[in-house]
Amino acid sequence: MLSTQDSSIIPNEWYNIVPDLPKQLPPPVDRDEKKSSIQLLNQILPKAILKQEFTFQKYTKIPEEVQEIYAQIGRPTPLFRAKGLEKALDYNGKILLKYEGATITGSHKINTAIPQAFYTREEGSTGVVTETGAGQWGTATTVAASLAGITSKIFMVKISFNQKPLRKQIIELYGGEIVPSPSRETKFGTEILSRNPDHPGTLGIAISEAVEYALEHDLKYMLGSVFNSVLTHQSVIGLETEKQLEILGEEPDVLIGCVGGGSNFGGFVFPLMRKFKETKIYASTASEVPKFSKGEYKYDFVDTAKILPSIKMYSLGSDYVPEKIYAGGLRYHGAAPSLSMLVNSGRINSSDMPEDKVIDALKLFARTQGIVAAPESGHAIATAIDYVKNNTDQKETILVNVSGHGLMDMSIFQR
Amino acid sequence: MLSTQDSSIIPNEWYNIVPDLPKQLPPPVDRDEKKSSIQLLNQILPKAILKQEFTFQKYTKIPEEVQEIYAQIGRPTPLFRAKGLEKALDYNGKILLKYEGATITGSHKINTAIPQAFYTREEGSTGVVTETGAGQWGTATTVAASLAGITSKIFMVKISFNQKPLRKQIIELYGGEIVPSPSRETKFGTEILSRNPDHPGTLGIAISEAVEYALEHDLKYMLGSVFNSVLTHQSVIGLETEKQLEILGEEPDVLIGCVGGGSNFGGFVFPLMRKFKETKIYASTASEVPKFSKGEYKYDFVDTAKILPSIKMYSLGSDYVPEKIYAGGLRYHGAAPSLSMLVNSGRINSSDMPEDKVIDALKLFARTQGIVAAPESGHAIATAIDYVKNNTDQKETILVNVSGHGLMDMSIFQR
Amino acid sequence: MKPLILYFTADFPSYEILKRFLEEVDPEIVKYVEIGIPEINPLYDGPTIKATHSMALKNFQREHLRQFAEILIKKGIRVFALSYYDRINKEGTNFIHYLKDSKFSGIIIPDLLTDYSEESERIIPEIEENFSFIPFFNPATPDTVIQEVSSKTSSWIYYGLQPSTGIDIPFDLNEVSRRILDLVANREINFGFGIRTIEQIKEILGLGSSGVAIGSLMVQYLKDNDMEGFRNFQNSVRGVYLNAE
Amino acid sequence: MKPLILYFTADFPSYEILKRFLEEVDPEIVKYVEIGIPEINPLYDGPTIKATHSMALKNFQREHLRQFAEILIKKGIRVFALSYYDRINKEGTNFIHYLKDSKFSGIIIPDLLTDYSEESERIIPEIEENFSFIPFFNPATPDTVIQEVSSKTSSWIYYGLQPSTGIDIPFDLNEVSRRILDLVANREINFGFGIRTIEQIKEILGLGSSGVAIGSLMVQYLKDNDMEGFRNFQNSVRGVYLNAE
Ligand SMILES: Cc1ncc(COP(=O)(O)O)c(C=O)c1O
Ligand SMILES: Cc1ncc(COP(=O)(O)O)c(C=O)c1O
Repeated sequence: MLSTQDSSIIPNEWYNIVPDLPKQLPPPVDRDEKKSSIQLLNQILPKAILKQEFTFQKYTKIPEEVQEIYAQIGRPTPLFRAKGLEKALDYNGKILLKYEGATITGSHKINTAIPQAFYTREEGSTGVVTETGAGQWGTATTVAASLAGITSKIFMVKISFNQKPLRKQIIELYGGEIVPSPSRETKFGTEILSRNPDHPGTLGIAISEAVEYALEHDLKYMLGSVFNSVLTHQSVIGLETEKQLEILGEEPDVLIGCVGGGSNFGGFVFPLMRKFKETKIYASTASEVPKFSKGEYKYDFVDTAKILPSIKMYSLGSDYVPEKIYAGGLRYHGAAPSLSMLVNSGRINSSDMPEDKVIDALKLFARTQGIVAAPESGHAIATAIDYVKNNTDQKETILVNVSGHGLMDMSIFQR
Repeated sequence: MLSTQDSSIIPNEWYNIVPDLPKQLPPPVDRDEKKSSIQLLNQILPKAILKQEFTFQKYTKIPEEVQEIYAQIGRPTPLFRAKGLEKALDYNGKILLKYEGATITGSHKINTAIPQAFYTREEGSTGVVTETGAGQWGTATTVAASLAGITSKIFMVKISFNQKPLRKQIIELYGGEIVPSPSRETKFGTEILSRNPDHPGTLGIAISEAVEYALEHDLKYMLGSVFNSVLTHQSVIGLETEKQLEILGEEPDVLIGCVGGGSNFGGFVFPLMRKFKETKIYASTASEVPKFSKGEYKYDFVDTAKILPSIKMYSLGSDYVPEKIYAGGLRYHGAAPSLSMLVNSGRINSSDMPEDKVIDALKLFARTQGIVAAPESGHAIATAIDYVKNNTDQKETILVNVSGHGLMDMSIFQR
Repeated sequence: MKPLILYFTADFPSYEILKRFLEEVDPEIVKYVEIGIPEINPLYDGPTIKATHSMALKNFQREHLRQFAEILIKKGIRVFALSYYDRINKEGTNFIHYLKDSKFSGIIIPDLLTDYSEESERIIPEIEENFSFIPFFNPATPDTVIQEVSSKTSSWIYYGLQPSTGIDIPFDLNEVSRRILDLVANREINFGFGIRTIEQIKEILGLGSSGVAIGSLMVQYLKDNDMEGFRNFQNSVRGVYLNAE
Repeated sequence: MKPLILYFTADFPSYEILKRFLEEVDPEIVKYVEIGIPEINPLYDGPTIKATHSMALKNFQREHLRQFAEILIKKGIRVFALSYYDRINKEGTNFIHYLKDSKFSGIIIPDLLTDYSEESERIIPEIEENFSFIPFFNPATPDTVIQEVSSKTSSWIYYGLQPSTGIDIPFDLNEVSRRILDLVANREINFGFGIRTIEQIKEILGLGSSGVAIGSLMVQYLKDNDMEGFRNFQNSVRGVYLNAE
């Protein structure tokens, strides 16, 4: 035993919803006839991840070392009752929180970074590469790589890199290498810089650089969200929650989470849908990125750079650029295919939350629960508060996933 | 039950070492014949705290609401085996970590803030006041006050206030009021500003302002460290650890913690000394503030402002100003009386750690354990690493208290 | 003997060459042949097969299908059409009738369950009325869909080992096959999509209850008009099949 | 009747006034009197008593001690000295002998266990040889120290309810007394330090096994030379004591 947290709560298998979906999941496809992006994945992803991505097992054994590292980084994360919030809302039902901010990197991202880094090392690669926007994913990648004993290289969108010096510090402290993108370390970046030396960078450019760098240096590329294998790894959230609900003797009537690419949401909700078939489910998105209410359910590119495959999902178009950036993790134009299908089928409801409501929710949450939640998670909290206000006489049990803490993002409260 | 963390590990009584000390603890005394600082405490502290401070019960029941809030803010904190660090050091023994950084405010400070705020409210006061240097204590105070449903006002040393805008943000987010000190909200501050409008502030001035403000507005003043009641509240750390060791089936040979005022150290070590009578114990301090190795064991003022009582302790003099500030929490000139007595008697060893070793230790720790520890806690880690290097062939079990995370203090790595 | 199934895209690389290849198909080991109807965007085919579609489109004439079928049926080999939903939808029941008249035994529609699952509820029974609908499942097909569609059909089942073919995605044959075999017992299930070596054929046969469908693996012979190579290939497969008995 | 103990600082407010107060002490209810030796820095006394020391220092003459004792002993009241360690240390055994000769029954040294614990190991047995050492414990005294020092002495024990006197620190009498009563059974233990009302005396007596020592509470009468007040005060205490029987 590594820890006295009740590690028996950490699952030993991940859950993949695909075989349990009501309809068949449309697979990732190539849309460029000249080069296959799926073939590309084949070159830059560990075989184990590819396998998980394309051949869907309902349950996949979590390697023992990964289970141990899960324990080391703070799993199981707590499930607790939000008495302070209940009281502030004068709610007679219950609000339960699953808190992914309790992991050492402060969000759920580490749940998938760990197995990806682990498989990379197991298959003999010496390091991983990825891109990062706000920095959460880059941090999780670096920590996972360091814990697996391999190197990590992070291409961070230059404008973010300059705005968030903390991220550079923490990634370097964790032993990672971080480069503002566009950079001169890839042909792609070099070319962009030769045209515009002051280019601020975009996530698309950073992805292109990361992929090129992985190919050139025989490293593996890490997937941060959207992909099914990522949602599968994130299922630890919901699987733990299921056991914890059993311990608490609770059954949720409502499930709420926030959606960027859909990984924390899917990881949380999908395992719970197996048992709690009648729950109401709400996917909370930013009003500025209304992918479900204004997006289209169609095949679209995963990334702005159109390097990765196309998948069938709700999308605002891979060129969509939301105005505001206060919740960086929710800016993504689409959402994971499985989640998109369930929203499309009506099983999962969506809820667009505007910035002011989210800020208010985060403040109330901080004062009543003592937790500074991540702006992304603030959406889930705001949706929960809205739900309570619209259903005051119900005595339901509302279960909310709080995907991360917001200690590194407090500048959003300055306005 | 509030949470599925095993809350049976949270103790229901605090432990006070005073009745178990080898010698009688010299009490706080007045040194000014004209005004009694003890009488002052009487006016600004909740009665329950005064009682704990002056009449020492070995065990004090933790009020049930405080136990509940402990669960809500992340107690029990994890105790886990540092396999990554062991491997990196090639150590055949075991390194166990108690991790106070897992509380929602990121350090042990919240453990005492909660009961102090609770007693304040129970005794009918509407709010608390305190000073803060680096900001950790101010944050803990505000969160505790908000959770207790009372107000909080924090006087923050002006130069720190200006350097650390995050602290202002987080304290306000948590519902506290924060003022740079010297301020115009007290007579004392106003007077200083009238002489020097650009005065950068000192902890002493901030204490004076906080005390004056408490007196003037009939609020309670919160004690951050050094005082025995604070060490008593912090005993939750060691009491939890004791139960966790039992669960793990481990017995420590060595105990290590860092010392600012001594509260995390005492809270961690003292309860464990009851059962593990033969352990070696190391109190880690900053080489820049060598209170045990260069200080004197004598009656000295608790605070630079000489407002609070004098206590018998190791002290570098209440006017001592250390050069560097990279570990703000360890700059205090003295150490809690009980701890000082045990260092003086030779039961507890001291270990001065220089900045470069601490930075190296923090880096190694981040890379092997995935945790960015607080600079203060870095001293304990550095002492542990030193111990391992000097005792490689021993197969001992080394138990280290990691008092906080360092996510808000990463600027120290910039140099 | 267990079923071996060969897949050819109609009129690839040309009407004549394909005809000659079909004449060469060995009825002693090949039980069924699938003929793919060329499409502009054969979404779920991998790059190898995709390339055959774009070449075949130029040559394709519907009438050829009947002729291809004739060649095979004469030898006692059953023939199945593989068509994307779009064409079925456009040509309507007409097309199914044409296939039936041409002695095709059934049809596979690879995108039906994925992209047209509502339509499938109507179409499958329609087809099944007087023809065979061959369910195309893959690891992404949900349990409930596998059970429901299986129960509405009676012919064999095509199980794709991965959602797209022709790409070197790693998978664990054992894992991938276990689910389908557990879900649909006592039914002929043939595995295809992503079989890349003769070795793998052996492995799949070893799993017990199923035959194998091969497509991409033969494209090079067709492209090169390498009849000799094709013959050798059939012989190697025969070897594996005999050993598997 | 349970012991009542009164504390006076020698020569406060003056030699004469104190003498008159001592003559007024009622032997029917007062069992012991403590006489404090004035000090420059009586560290563990609260501000009220501290103030008496600084006034008394000006008047103090060692010879007065003998005279104070005489007055009391005549009435059958035993007298104890209270002195800080510093004086004992400076004057050595001489001082103890002087006290003994003056018919003092014993001595209390409030800072001995706290600040001179090493020295206490030597001094306590020395004093106990031919005099009484009255242990002064308070809630901060460790269990082991209470047990050890108790076993080395035989007279009554002075238990301070808090580490300093004269300051309005809240405490839970029950809690505070329980420990000492449990640790030292069957011994006369008198409580003092911080008794601020007649009500509290009642409470303390209600705890069972102990008398009460009073100091700060009388300072005002001495200061004001208010003999009438002092008499009334003694009578109220007597009332409480009689009720407690
Ligand atoms: C804290 C937090 N929550 C949520 C998200 C959204 O991502 P996903 O929908 O994949 O969980 C992010 C992404 O950066 C995040 O950092
Ligand atoms: C993280 C952390 N550790 C340790 C300390 C030192 O204080 P103490 O010795 O009272 O535990 C501080 C004080 O600010 C702190 O913030």
